[in-house]
Amino acid sequence: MSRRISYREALREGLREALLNDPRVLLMGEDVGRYGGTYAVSKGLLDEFGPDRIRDTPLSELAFVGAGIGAALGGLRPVVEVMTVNFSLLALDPIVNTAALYHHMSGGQFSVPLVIRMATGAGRQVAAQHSHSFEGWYAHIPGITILAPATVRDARYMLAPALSDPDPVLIFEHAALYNMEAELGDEEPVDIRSARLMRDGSDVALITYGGSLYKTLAAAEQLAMRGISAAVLDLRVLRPLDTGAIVALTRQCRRVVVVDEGWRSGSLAAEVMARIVEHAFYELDAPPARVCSEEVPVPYARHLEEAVLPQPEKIIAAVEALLGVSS
Amino acid sequence: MSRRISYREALREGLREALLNDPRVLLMGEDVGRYGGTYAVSKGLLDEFGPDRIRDTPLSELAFVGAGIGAALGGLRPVVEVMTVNFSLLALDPIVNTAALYHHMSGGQFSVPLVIRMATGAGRQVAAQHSHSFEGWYAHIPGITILAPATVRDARYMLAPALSDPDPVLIFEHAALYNMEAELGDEEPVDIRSARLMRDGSDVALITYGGSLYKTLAAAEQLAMRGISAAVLDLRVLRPLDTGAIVALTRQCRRVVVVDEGWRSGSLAAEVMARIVEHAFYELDAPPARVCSEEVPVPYARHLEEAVLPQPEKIIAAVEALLGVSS
Amino acid sequence: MIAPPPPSGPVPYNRDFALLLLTDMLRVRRMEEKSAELYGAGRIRGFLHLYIGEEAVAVGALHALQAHDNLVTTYREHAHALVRGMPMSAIMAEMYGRQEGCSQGRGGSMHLFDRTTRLFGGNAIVGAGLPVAVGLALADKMLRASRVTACFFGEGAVAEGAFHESMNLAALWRLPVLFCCENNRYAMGTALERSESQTDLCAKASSYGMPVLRVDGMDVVAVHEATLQAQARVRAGEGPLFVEYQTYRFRAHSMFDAELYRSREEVEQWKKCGPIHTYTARLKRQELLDEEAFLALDAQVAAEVDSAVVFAEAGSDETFESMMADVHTSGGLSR
Amino acid sequence: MIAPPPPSGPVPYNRDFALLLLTDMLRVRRMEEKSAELYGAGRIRGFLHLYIGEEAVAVGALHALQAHDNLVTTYREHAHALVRGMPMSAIMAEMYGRQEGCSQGRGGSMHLFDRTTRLFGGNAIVGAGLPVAVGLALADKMLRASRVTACFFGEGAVAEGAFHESMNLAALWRLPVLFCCENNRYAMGTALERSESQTDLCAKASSYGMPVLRVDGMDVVAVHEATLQAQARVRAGEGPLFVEYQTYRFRAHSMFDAELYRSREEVEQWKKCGPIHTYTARLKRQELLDEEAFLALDAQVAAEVDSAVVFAEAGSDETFESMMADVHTSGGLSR
Ligand SMILES: Cc1ncc(C[n+]2csc(CCOP(=O)(O)OP(=O)(O)O)c2C)c(N)n1
Ligand SMILES: Cc1ncc(C[n+]2csc(CCOP(=O)(O)OP(=O)(O)O)c2C)c(N)n1
Ligand SMILES: [Mg+2]
Ligand SMILES: [Mg+2]
Repeated sequence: MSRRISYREALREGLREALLNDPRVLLMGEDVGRYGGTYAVSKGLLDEFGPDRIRDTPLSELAFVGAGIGAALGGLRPVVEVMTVNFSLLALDPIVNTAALYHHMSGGQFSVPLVIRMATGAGRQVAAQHSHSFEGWYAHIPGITILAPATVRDARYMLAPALSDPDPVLIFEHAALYNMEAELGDEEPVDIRSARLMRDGSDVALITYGGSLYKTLAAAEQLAMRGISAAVLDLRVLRPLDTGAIVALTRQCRRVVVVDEGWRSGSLAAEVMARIVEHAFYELDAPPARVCSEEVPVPYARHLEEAVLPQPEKIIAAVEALLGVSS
Repeated sequence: MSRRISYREALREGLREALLNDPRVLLMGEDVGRYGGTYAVSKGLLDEFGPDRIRDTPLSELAFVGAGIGAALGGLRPVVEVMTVNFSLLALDPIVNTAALYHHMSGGQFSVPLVIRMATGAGRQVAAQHSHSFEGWYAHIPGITILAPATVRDARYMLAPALSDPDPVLIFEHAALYNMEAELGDEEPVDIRSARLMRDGSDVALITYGGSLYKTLAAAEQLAMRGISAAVLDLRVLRPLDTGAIVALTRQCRRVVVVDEGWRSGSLAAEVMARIVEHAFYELDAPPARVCSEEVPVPYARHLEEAVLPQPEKIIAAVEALLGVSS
Repeated sequence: MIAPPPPSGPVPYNRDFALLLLTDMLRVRRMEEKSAELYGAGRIRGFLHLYIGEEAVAVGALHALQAHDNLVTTYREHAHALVRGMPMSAIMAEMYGRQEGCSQGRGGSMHLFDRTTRLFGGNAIVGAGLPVAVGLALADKMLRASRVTACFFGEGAVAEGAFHESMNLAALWRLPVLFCCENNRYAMGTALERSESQTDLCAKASSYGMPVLRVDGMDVVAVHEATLQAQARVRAGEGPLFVEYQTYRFRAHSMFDAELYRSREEVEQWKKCGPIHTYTARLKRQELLDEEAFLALDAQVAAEVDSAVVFAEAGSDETFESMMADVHTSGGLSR
Repeated sequence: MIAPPPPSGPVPYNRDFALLLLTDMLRVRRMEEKSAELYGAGRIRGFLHLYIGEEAVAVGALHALQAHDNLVTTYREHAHALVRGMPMSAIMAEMYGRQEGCSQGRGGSMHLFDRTTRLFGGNAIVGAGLPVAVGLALADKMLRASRVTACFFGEGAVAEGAFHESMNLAALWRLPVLFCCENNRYAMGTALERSESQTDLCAKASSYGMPVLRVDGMDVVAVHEATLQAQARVRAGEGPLFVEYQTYRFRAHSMFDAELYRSREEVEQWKKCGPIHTYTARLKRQELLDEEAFLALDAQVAAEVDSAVVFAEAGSDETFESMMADVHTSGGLSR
């Protein structure tokens, strides 16, 4: 039975289902309990599952992420919420130097079935220290899986496969999407290994993920009105990247624009472009292009924040430049 | 007067010069003083400059890097040594969320003239937690300059311009280079804005930096014996990247291999490839290629460590694949 | 934790200074009440953390410092900036995102910076100001400046590794840092007893071998006296000192907070010792103030708030080019 | 800090257990002496951190634990692995980088792991084991396992934020963690008094509201007794406990250390209370051992070391493919 729910509710339902299905699952992080979750994702869960399983932590990002690793090693299935990606820098050591390396470095003896969720992205005028988009940066690290749910469906169903993964999985929820609503059909399990084609097209491939998906779809819509057929691929999984889907769509459209909220230099977009030229160089009709965030701390002022982030107009301009048409 | 000195001695001379020339300069970090520096770079400096200016710190990476920021704001010119890049993850928050943002976020009121040095890289069998190469990863962050001295000359002379920079500069010293010796001429000030052509050539451009430079030069040497003329560009400055030099050499050789000790996905090599296709797509005779580290925690065993890092043979193989020749 | 009895002791100041403290508390209060209103109207956006209820801390403490001292604070810093001497108009314009704002509109409510008054931000990462304060004090010590660095942070920050490392460094090197802990009992929705195994923060701080002071943060006189004493010791070279100001925020953590974690009664209880009305009553009792004078003062403050809003409304937008050229001090783009 | 008087108290154990302690200390000592030799010969590479001088700590403490307890330790962990029950051959093969090593040769000296004995590494980032230990204990508490998690770390780690956050979390949640601080007075070349404003580590630990114990780490009996008592309290549900073992390393920090930071005399002074010879003397005094028995024991240990070396020498190399396929548990490449 189809119903309309928000991205936030979808996440909550996913959590609730996990908590109901597996007594080893617990949610821990700053203000997940009594406060109801910074983005109200966990609202109500404390009442239902109690303070042991909906566990408020002190402001100790390094220790509670590290404790998540230990808890996973010890037989639990922790979901650790780091309030936002901005604060996750404090927990980078346990993520990169412990969680990601553990299985391999122990000669395969141990696994760390840990899920870490965090909000990411800009667009709400919360300024430089609260507007980072580091999910693409995290995708550099072997040993972890990086998910970027952009749809209500992925918000609802990505947690289950993440929890079934014997190794660490990081889930990045774009903060601008929590209020977004969408129609959700009956249970539709999703995988965490493939990208998803959100719109087919033939003239240009638009490859994106996370909060930029809707800007990209809006651009595709406007391009269609100008007679340009743009396909839109939602990467969904930033590590491992679905190279097959990227290359196939490149072959189909022969022109590509990658849209990525990360800063341009060293962006995930660069990696996508590198894979495109590695695998489909001779099938390109034009160099792959990218629309990223400007390389500047994200400013508070609204007009400036809008100007530094990817926007439909910039995507359209990039496509037009690629096709050699002008608006 | 030319003389032969090691990379380590060159670094020490640079530090000593800075300490002598400017009373505001101090060196602080773990074991820089009494121990003589983990890599013996600061050996002898404590006796000459005393414990205030050669300042041993507790194991508190976050706080002493953050204190470096404050000291810079307060009028000193601190050189903070983070023993290795591996431990710098504990100090990522002050680097990324404070140092890099400070000037911009304060509306241009404050600057942070801070230099952070650290050892980086693998190749000494110190296993997964001690073998990271994150300098390319750091190059994603606006507001900081990233240097990777690969030559004795750069080791000797990069510190002065770094200290003159009003904003944060990170210097990555490759741990495998400390013992390397080279002839050093009279004072040759270096800039920290441009790449340097280490070897000219016409058939293929090899673009690299840091510890991979010598492997790349060795590969170029062997390629020359097979009649292939390879140019070698040492990037030196990872942020801002010298796009001009990259593009010019690409135009000259029409084929490029990027060599980078970072893990392949999301490597700096990907960014270099992206810039190449953005600026010189139509001048390429073949897709740009890369030789990076395998995407795996760096293993201890010698044969495996060698197998996961870039090596001359892999570079040669990549060039041959690009040129369609076989060895 | 129940609220303390309302502060009621004598006010040991001359009329001018006594009223200065009241005026500054009122300025903070009225500015923030207006900010909340403007937030509702969509003129101010992003995060807005109000200091309402805690005014005695910033006002009493900052008036104990000297003009050349350093100040490092958090995202809940409107009061610190204002009392330190930043024009209200520059704060308001900043919250409007105008280039006439103290940080050119790039920072907003959480990132007030002021070179003139040595206000080093406005830091939105909990605990991140502490190491910076340690470094500022290190510079002063090495450069032989007789400056104190006052570093404000909430009790929630005490759980962070940054607190621990910074306290140790400051104590180990005997640096002139005044650690000012604003203990308002909650970090967002997390009560102190749910975040610290040891809720006696002074006991915690003592474990670094540092002198400590605990003071009623609802009493501007107590705050001022304690801070005067504290800064004198730090300035005299005794090394760092930790002050716990026990206070309470009357409003939500930020504009997004549903306040599920505390009861209305608890808030009401604390409001009884609200720093402004209790201090006003004391001044009246001592005949340093009458109702008429109070109203005149309040009107004067209201006028200041109004003109700050007018200033902010009339402000201009920074251009994209100007902003992009300022990532590095030397100008030029960063990439 | 001067060395304590050499331990000389009575050994309150039966002959078997008394000799077991001696044997294990000897096994650690001889294995490490051989390792240093093999390092010189280039058979072992990378970092090698010897435990020589500190044997009483691991031996006394680990024999106080139960087989199903968890163990988390550092890069200086050969002793912990061996005493915990890992075959010497698996340790030696690991240091050789052989796939017969406990971690398949991927980790080397700093990364000994053993699922069977619940040894969760071998962590080379100072302080990084502490939060992991907290998490293991959280799992045990929630899953109602009556397990203790023993977490070893050096006194240098106390300065790290990770220590602070972990101590607080463990105490706040009353988790069954035994924090085992090996205070050997130096973190590389940094003496405790140059890294902590408060050098009384027990006082520091107390500030988290946690019980503490300080023990002479050169005395295997004292270590064992204290740890027995400590683990019983933790197991009984009293929450975490902090033990400071005061000890000393006789060798350099690692094979790269020129030891500029301490005097030869200081080292010699400490060697007088060396855990093995003082314990041997006590055993002889109590007639639990004579010189002949000691020599026989030592020969037996030497034979074990020799056969571990033979095993390691005869070991094989993991293939590149096998290694690459094991980044994720489920196999497949990571990219
Ligand atoms: C490192 C970090 N973690 C989490 C947050 C989100 N956050 C912002 S304010 C806050 C509560 C801080 O409480 P406290 O230190 O007591 O200061 P108060 O807000 O009460 O003044 C939290 C959790 C943050 N900004 N930084
Ligand atoms: C976070 C971090 N910083 C620095 C290092 C380098 N390092 C390795 S061991 C060590 C000293 C640690 O001393 P202590 O904790 O006392 O343990 P000990 O070596 O004395 O057993 C240092 C600084 C590291 N491995 N990790
Ligand atoms: Mg608080
Ligand atoms: Mg030590």
